[in-house]
Amino acid sequence: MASNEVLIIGGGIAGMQAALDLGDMGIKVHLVEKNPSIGGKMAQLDKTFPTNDCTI
Amino acid sequence: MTEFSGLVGDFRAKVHRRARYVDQSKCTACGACAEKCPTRVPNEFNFGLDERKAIYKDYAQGIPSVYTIDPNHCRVFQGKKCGVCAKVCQAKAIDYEQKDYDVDLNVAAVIVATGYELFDATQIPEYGYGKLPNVISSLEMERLLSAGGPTSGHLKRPSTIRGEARLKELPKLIAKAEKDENQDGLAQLKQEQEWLEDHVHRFHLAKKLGFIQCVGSRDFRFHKYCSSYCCMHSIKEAIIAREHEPETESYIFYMDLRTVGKGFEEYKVRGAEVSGLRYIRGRVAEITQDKDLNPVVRYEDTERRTVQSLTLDMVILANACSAPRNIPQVARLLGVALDENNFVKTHPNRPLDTSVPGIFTCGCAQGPLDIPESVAQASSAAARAAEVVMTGGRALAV
Amino acid sequence: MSNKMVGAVLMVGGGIGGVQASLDLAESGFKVYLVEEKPCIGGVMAQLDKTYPTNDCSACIFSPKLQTLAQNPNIEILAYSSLERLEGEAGNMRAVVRERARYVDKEKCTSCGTCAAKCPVRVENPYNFGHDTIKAIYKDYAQGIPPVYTINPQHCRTFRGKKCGVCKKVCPAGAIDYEQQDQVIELEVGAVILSLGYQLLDVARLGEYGYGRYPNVVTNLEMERILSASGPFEGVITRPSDGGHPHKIAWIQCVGSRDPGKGMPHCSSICCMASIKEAVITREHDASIEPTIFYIDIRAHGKGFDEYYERAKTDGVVRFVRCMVSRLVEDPVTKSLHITYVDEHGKLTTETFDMVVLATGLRTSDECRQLAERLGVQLNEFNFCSTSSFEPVQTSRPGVFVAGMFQGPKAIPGTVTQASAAAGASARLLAPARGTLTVKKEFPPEKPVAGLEPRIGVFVCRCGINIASTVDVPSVVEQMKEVPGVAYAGENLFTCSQDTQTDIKRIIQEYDLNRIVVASCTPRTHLPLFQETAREAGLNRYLVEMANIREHCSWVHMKEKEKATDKAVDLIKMAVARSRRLEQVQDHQLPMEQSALVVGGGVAGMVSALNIAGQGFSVDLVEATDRLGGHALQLDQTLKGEQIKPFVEDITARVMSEERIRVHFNAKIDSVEGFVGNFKTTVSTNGGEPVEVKHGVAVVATGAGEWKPDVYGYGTDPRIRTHLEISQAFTKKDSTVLNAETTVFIQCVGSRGKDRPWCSRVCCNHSVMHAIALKEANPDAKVYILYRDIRTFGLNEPNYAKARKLGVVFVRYEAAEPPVVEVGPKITVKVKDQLLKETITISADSLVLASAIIPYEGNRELARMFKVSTGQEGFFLEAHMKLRPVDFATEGVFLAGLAHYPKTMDETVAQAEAAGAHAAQVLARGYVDAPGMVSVVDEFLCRGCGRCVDICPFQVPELKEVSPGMLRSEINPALCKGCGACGVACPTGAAAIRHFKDDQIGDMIDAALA
Amino acid sequence: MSSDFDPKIIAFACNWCSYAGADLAGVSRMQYPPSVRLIRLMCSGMLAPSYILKAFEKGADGVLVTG
Amino acid sequence: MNLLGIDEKRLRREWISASEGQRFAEVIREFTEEIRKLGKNPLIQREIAV
Amino acid sequence: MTLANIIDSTKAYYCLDCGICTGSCPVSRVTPDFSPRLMVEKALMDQDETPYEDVNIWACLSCGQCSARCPSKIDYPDFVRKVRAEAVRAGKGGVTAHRGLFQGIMRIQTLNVKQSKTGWARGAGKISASGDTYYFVGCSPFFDIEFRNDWGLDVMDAPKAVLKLLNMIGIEPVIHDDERCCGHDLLWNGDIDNFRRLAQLNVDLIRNLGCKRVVFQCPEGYMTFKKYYPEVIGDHGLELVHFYELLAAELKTGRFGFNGLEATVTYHDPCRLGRQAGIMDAPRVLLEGIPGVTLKEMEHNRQSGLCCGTSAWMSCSSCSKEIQKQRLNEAVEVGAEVLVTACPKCRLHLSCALRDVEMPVKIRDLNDLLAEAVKA
Repeated sequence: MASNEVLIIGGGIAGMQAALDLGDMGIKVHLVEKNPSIGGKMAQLDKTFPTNDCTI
Repeated sequence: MTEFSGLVGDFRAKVHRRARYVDQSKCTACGACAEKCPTRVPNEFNFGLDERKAIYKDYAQGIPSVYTIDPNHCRVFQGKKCGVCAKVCQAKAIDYEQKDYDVDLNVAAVIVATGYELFDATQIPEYGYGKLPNVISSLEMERLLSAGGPTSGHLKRPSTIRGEARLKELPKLIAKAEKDENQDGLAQLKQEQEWLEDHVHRFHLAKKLGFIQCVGSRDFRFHKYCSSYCCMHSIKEAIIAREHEPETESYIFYMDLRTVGKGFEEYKVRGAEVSGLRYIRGRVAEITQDKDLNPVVRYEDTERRTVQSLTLDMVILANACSAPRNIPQVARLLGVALDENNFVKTHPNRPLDTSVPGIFTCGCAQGPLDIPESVAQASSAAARAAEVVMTGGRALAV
Repeated sequence: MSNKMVGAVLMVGGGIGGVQASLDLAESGFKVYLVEEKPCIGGVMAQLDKTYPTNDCSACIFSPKLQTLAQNPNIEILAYSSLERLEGEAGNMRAVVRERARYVDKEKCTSCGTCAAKCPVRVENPYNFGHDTIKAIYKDYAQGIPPVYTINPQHCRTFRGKKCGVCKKVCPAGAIDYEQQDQVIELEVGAVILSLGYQLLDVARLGEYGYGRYPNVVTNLEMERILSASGPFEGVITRPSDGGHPHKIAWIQCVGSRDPGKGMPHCSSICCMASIKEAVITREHDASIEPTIFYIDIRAHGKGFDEYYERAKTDGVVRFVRCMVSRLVEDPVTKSLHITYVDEHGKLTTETFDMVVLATGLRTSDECRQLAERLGVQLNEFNFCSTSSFEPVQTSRPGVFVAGMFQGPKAIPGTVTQASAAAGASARLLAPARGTLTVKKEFPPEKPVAGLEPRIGVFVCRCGINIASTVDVPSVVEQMKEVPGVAYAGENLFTCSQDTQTDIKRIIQEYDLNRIVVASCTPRTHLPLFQETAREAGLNRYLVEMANIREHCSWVHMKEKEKATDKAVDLIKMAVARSRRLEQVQDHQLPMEQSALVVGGGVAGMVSALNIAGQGFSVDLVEATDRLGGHALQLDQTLKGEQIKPFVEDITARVMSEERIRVHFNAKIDSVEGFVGNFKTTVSTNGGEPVEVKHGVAVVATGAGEWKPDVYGYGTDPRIRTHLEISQAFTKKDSTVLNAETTVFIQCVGSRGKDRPWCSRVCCNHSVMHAIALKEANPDAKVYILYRDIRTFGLNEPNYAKARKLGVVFVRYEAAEPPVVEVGPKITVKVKDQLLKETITISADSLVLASAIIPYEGNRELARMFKVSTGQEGFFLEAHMKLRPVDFATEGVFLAGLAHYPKTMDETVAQAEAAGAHAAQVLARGYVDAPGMVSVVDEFLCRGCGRCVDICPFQVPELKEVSPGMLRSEINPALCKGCGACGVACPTGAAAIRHFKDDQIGDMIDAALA
Repeated sequence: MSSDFDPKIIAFACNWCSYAGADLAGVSRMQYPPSVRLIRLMCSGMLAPSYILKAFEKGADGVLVTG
Repeated sequence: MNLLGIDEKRLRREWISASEGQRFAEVIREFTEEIRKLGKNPLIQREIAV
Repeated sequence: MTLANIIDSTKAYYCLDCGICTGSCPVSRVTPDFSPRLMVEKALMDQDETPYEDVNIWACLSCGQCSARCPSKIDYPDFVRKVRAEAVRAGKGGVTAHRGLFQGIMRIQTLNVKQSKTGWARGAGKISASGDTYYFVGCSPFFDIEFRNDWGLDVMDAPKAVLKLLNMIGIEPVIHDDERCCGHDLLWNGDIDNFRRLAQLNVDLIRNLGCKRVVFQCPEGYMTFKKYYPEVIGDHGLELVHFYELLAAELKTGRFGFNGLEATVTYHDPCRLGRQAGIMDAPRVLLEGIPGVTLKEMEHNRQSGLCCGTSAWMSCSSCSKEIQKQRLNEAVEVGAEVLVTACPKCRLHLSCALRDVEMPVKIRDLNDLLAEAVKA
C-alpha cells in the first residue's frame, strides 16, 4: 500500500525547512532527529552572514 | 531508524525512539527538575564550555520543549540514591521506567537531511586542538559569542572560563588536602591556585583572535573539497566579536577567501574597513602556546614571503564541514549511495534525488552549504517529496 | 741647471744587478732608464745554465724578473745603447745616451723571426761563443727583451754593398729600416747606478792552455752555453771539435785569476763553485762523463756552498785534484787534451781528457774602464770600482752608485744585494722626488666569467727542446683540442717570451677565452708572469692554471718519451679540469702602518735603520744590550785595513741623532702579531713594562755568535784565543799577542765539519790579515796558518800573496787529520802537512782559533714570532738563495747581516742597505696587497664551532658573536696565508680557501685517473 | 699478482716544500718513473682526507701525500 | 682505510723539503716499486654492473 | 627524470602556495630565504633546468615536516631528492659536511672492497655466521673514526647495546664485514648511481647469507631499505623490522623487563623513524617501560618532531645549529635531564651543538640507555 507520508531524517535547518514545506502542503511528515531537540547546527550559531541576523 | 524497506511511495521504516525518562506529553518544560538536579555534566551543546545537569534540554528554545534525562550521568541510573527530579516535577512527568520503543512508519518518500558534522581537528595535531585550551572550533566560537551561550556573549577565553571553574573547586580540594595532610598535593594545589588567579586576572577577554581557515578542508589528507561557508563564517564571527568588544583584533589566515555569495564580498571588505579584520594569506603551519596559554601561530605570510609567528589570545579553527560519522549506516539502511566524501550522492541533473527513487536529500547531508542554500534545497526536496506523495510515486517508479 | 731633485735613475747595465735595481727603484716610485750595451738585457745570468747551490735553472728563475721588468711601465729599456756623458750634481744630472741603430724599428718589430729565417747570411753566434751560427739579423736569445731583432751591419749583405734586402721584403711589420741612425738621447736623472758586469780574461790572447787554438778547450761561460738546453747543442754535451760526446772533462781553476803576472792578482770568487756546479750538472746530463777539477783552494765560501762541494766530492760525482796543471797539449789526431800535473802523491802524471774547461778569471772590460773615466768614477788597483767597506755601493762620484761585478767579483746573491743597496742609496738620495715621474700601471677591466661556459685556451710550451725533446708536443696539442671546454690549443717555442705574451693576449681576445692553461714549467716561478698577461687581456689572474710538464715530466722522464707524453697529457687535462672550475678571485688593498721595526743594533741594524729613516719613514730599533754597534765594537779593522771604530761611532751618532729613529736599549721582543703593513710587536725593556710598537715592516739584523771552541785546548790557557779575542787584543795592543815569537792560526775551527758544515767565510781573510800585521810588526816572528783551503776570495787575494811573501807559513791539513794541540810551557801544535806528508811540530806562544760563526739560539724563536724560517743550521732563511737574498718568504720582513750568514763588513753594509731599501719600498707603496687566495668563511654555513680557531697555525680566525648565542668565525684576509687547514678542520664546509676548492681539486683527481 | 704494470699514483704536494722538491728533482734531471700525477696544494694542511679516498675511488693505485 | 680494506701501504706520507729533489725522486721510485708489488687498485674491479 | 616528471610524480603541480610548508619547515624558520613552496614554485614557473641551479635544493633537510602537513600532499622531500639527482647529473652539488669524508667512504663502498668493520662486535655479544635474522649495523663504525677521538663520543655503544639486547631476546643475528652503507646519504646527495650500487650490494649480501629478516637500529637504514631500495632495485623480498618494534613487542610479553633507572628524559623522534616510518610508540613504550624513567614530551614531538638540523652529511650550517639549539631548548623547557635519541646521526648532530652551548641536558642513545636498564 502506498503511503502518503514522508520521512525526514535530520532535524537541522534543512530537515526543518523541508518538513515545514511538506506540512504546508498537507503532507504528513515524520522528522527523525537523534538529539533531544531539533535545530541542528543552526541553533548553535549566533548570527548569520552576511546580515548578522540572530539565527534563532 | 533501525530498519528500512520498500519502494518509492511505500517505504517502511522502523524508528527507534530512545527513552527520555520524561513523559513528553506531561513535561511542561518548567525546568524545575534541572534546577534541582545535583549532577553537573559538561554541556555538549556549548562544547563543554559550561555545564548542564543530568536532566536537561539542549537549549532554552529547544523543540520539542521537553526535558531529557541523561542516563549516563543521572545518579538514579548510576545506582545511587536520588530521585530529586521526580520529586520536584509538578507535572509528574519523570518516568525512570520509561523504555526505548520502536515506531513503524509507512511513508511515500524520505528526505535525508542529516546535515554535517564538524571536522575533528584533533586529527591535525600541529593545531593542538583539544590540547591547547584557547584553540577552539568555529562552532565553539558561536557559543562564546551567543548571548544565550555559556558566557552570555562575553568573549572569555576558554582557559579563563575553565580556570574560573577550577578556582571555584580548588578551595574544597585544598581543604581536603589540608585535612589529609598531603603536603605535596597541597603545595601543588596552592601553586595552581596562585597561577590560575593570576592568569584569570590577567587574561579575561580574548581580544586578539586568529581565525584559521580550511581546517580539514581543501586538504588532501582529509577533505579535498572546500567547505564553502567557512570563509564567510569566520569573517562573520570576527565582525561580531568586534561588535561585542571594540578592542578586538582579528586575523584571518586563509588560502583563498571564498566570499562568493550575494553580498559576501562586500561583507568581507566591510570586515576589513569597519571591523579592522586583517586577512593574512597563508595557511597556519602550527600552533603552540606560550606560558600564559596564549596560542602562538606560525605561518608564512605568503604575500610577504616571510615566516612569522604571532601570539594571540584565542585561535578559532574553521573546521571543515564533514559528513556525519554515522551517515554510512544510515545510507546502508536506506540503500542510498554516498559520494567519495560520504555525502549523499545526488543525481547530476536532479540535485536532490539520491540513488534511490523516492529518497531525497537536502542541506549539508549532500555537501557543504550555507543556510540560504540549505533552505532552498529543503524547499525543493519537500517539493520533490510532495510530488511523490501526490502521485503515489508513479512519476519516479519507472 | 736647477737644484730640483729628479725622481728618475739611470741604470747602466742590464744584467741581474741592473734588473734588480731597476725593479726596486720602479717599485719604490722612481722612473728608471735602463741602459744596456747589448741588443737585449739579461747579461751573463741569462746565459747561464744552472745556478748553485740550488741547481735552479738560471733562465727559469731570471726570466720572470725580466718579464716583470718588461711589463713595468716605469722602466724604460734603452738596449743597444751606451752612456756617453754625465753632467750635473747628485740629485739632478743630465745623462747623454747613445742608442745605436738596430736598423729595425723597435716599435714595429713583433719579433716574429721571419727576417732571421730568411736572411741568407750565417755568422758565428757570439752569444754561444761561436759554437753555432746565427743570421746577420738576429736576437741574442729567444726570450730576449726587448723582443726586437737587430741587424749586424758588419755582416749584413745590404750594408756590405751587396744586393739583398731580403729581411725588408719578408718583414710583415715593415720594421726594417736600413737608413736608421744612432740616436742621442738626453735624460734628466737624479742618480746613476753602474752595474756594468764583467768580462772574462781574454785567455786566447794570453795563449794560456791553448785556448783559441785547441777547439776542445773552452771557458766556464762557454760550458754554460754547452750545458744549456737553449744553447748551441740543445743541452747535449758536445765536443766542439767533432760534435762527439766527451767522456772525460777537466776543469782547470784559477786561469788568470790569482795571477798578478796577468794583471789579475785577485781571486774571481765564483769560479770554484761555477766549476763544481758545471761538473755536477754535466754528470746529471750524462752519468758516464767523468769530471775532474784541478784546483788550488776550493773557495766555497757562500751559504750552502761548502755543503754543495762536499756532496759533489763525497758522492763521487766529481773528482777533485788539488794541483795546478803544468802542461796541456792537444793530441793532433783526436783533438783530445793531454794534461800533465803532480798528483796528490807528488807524482807527475799525464792524463788525457776529451775536453777542458778553463775557469777563466774575471775582470773589468776596457769599455767599462773608459766609461768610468768619462764619468769620473775612480777604480781601484784591480780596475774594479773603488768603494769603501762602509759604503760599498758609493762610487767616488756623489750620485753615482755601483753594484755587482763592477765593484768586485761576486756571486749572484752579492750582486742582487748590492743592486738593492744601490737602489736604496739612490732612493734615499732622491726621497723627496719619489713618485714624481712614475705612472701607475692600468689594466683593462676584468671580464666577468661567472656562469659562462668555460672557454679554455691551452698553451703548450716546447721550452726550446727542454720539453719538446721528450714530450711529443704536437700530439699533446692535438689531444688537448678534444678536451671539453678547450676552445684553443696551441704550442709555443718559449711560452714565457715577451712575444708569446702578446700572442696569448691576442688569442684570448680572438677566441674569447675565459680561462687559460699554460703547460710549461713550474708555476712557482712562472705563474705570476702568465697571470699578469691574462690580467692585461682582461682576465682575472686566478683564471690561469699551469701544468708543469717540464720539471715534473720532460726532465725527469727523458728516457720514457711515450710515457712522458702520456703523463704530460694527463697533467694538462688535470689543469684543464681544474681551470673549468676556476672562479674570479679579487685581491684587495689594506691600509698600512708606514714605519719599520729593526731588530738588532749592530752595523746591519743601524745601516738598515738609517736607510729607512733616510727615506722618510720612522723606525723603532730594538737592541738587546745597552749599546749600539754589536760585534763591530770588538773588531779592529776591515779587510781593506779601514779602522772600524770611527765608522761605528759615526753611524751610532747618526742613529742617535736621527729623529725618525727610536732606539730601545736592553730590549727584548715578547711577541709579534699581525702581518705586513700592520705588525704589532711587544717590546719590553729591562724586563719592564712592555710597549707595543706598531710597524709596517721589520728587518731582522740580529747578527751571529762566535763558537766557543771545545777543542785545541781553548779555555785552558789564556794564550789560546778566538778571532774576536785576537781582534780585541790587537785593539788593546796586547803585548802577549803582538810580541809572540811564534803564532799559530788554526783555520776552520768548528766550521766545515759535521756539526757545522758551513764555511764561516771571513776567517781566512781575518787570519791572513792578522798574520800580516804580526809579521809587519815583527818580521822575525814565526807565523803559521794551518788551513784546509785558503779562502781569501775576491779582491783580498793579494793579502794572501803578501802574507806568503812576508814569510807566513801556510800548512794545509786534512779534515780527517786535524792538528793536535798540547798546552805546556809552550803551546805545542802538531799537524800533518799534506804537502810533505809529514807531521810538523810547532811550539807556539800564541794560538789563534778561527772559530766558527754560529747562528744565535734565539733565531728560531724570533723566526716563529715573525713567521719566517731558519735553515737547518739555524741561520735565517732568505726567500730565495740567489735572487731574494734580503727578503723573507714572509712578506714585509727582511734580513741583513750575520743573522743571514757570515759575511764581511762591506757585505753586511750592502745587505743592510738592501734590506732597508726593500723595507722602504714596501712602506713607500703605502698599502698592503691582500691576496685573494685566502680562506673565506661562508656566513651561512659557519656554525661558530671554533675548530678553525684551534687549528690555524697563524691564529687568524676569530669567533665573533653575530646574534645572541650564535658565533661566527671571521678570517682576516691580510693575515691568512691560504694554507687551508681551517677548511679541512671545518665540519660544515664553511671555511674554504678561494682558488683551491674541493671541486677544483676533485676534478683534477678525476682527470688524472680518467 | 702482476708486478709488471704501470701504476698510477696521485701525489699531493705542498707548493712550498715537496712541490719545490719535485721541481728541484726536475731541474736536477733526476729520473724517476712516470707514475705520479702531482697535484699542487698551497700547503699540505689543505689536504682533506676525502681527497685521498676520492683518488682511491677513482682507481689510483697509490696515493702519496708529501708535505 | 683499514675498515674499508684498502691496504695501508697504498698510502704513503713523506716529508720532502724544497731542497730534497733527490729524495723526491727516490720516494717516487720506491713507492712506484712498492705499488707494483701490491698490484692494481682492487677497488675498481666493479662487482656489479649497474 | 625530467623536471616535468618530477613535478608530476611529487604532485608539485598542486602547490597552492598556502605556505604551510614554509611555516612548518625548520630551515625556513631560521633561513627566511628557504621555502619549500618557492622552490617548487620556481620549478613550476620556469620549467627548464633552473631548479638544478637553485642552491636551496641543498638546504632541505628532507625531514618531511612540510609534506606531512601539506594540504596538497606534495612530496617536497621527494621533489628535492629527484631534483638533486638531476642537478648532480648536470654537474652541480651541495656542500658536504666533514669535507665529503663520509660520501667518499660511501662511494668507495660501491667498489670491490674487502672491509673489516665488524671488529666492534667481538666481546659485545654473540653473532652468527648464518641464520634468518640479519642485523644491519649501518655506518656507526665509520662515524666512530671521525668522532671518537675528536669529540670523545662513543657512537659504537649503540650497536653494541643492540647486539646485547638482541641476544637477550634470543636473537644471535648475522652481521657482516662487507655490509655497505645503506646509501641513504648518497641518495639524498643526489648520487643515484652509487646509491643503486650500494642497494644492490647490500641486498645481494644479505640474500646470499640466507637471511630473511633484517633488523635495523638505524632509522635511515630502515627507511632506505623499506622505501627507496624497491624504487631502484625492485622488490628485495626481505622482511624489515625495526629493533624497537621488535623489542617493544617482546616487552609486552613480559619475557623481560627493565631495571630501574632514575631519569627525567625526553624523546627526540628522528624524522626517518617517527614521521616517516611512523614508529613513534615503540620507543616510548620502551622508555616508559623503564621503572623510574619519567618521559616528558617536548613541544614538538611525534608527528611534529623537530629535525636534528642536518641530514645526509650535507647542508650543515648556522641554520643547523640554530635548529639544534631550538631542539635542545625544548628539552630543557620541559625539564628533561636527558634527551634520548634513537638515530646515530641525530645524536651526533645534537651533540655537536651541545659542544658549543651550555645547556643543562645530556644526550644519550636509546639503545645504550635500554641496555643499561635491562635486567640480566
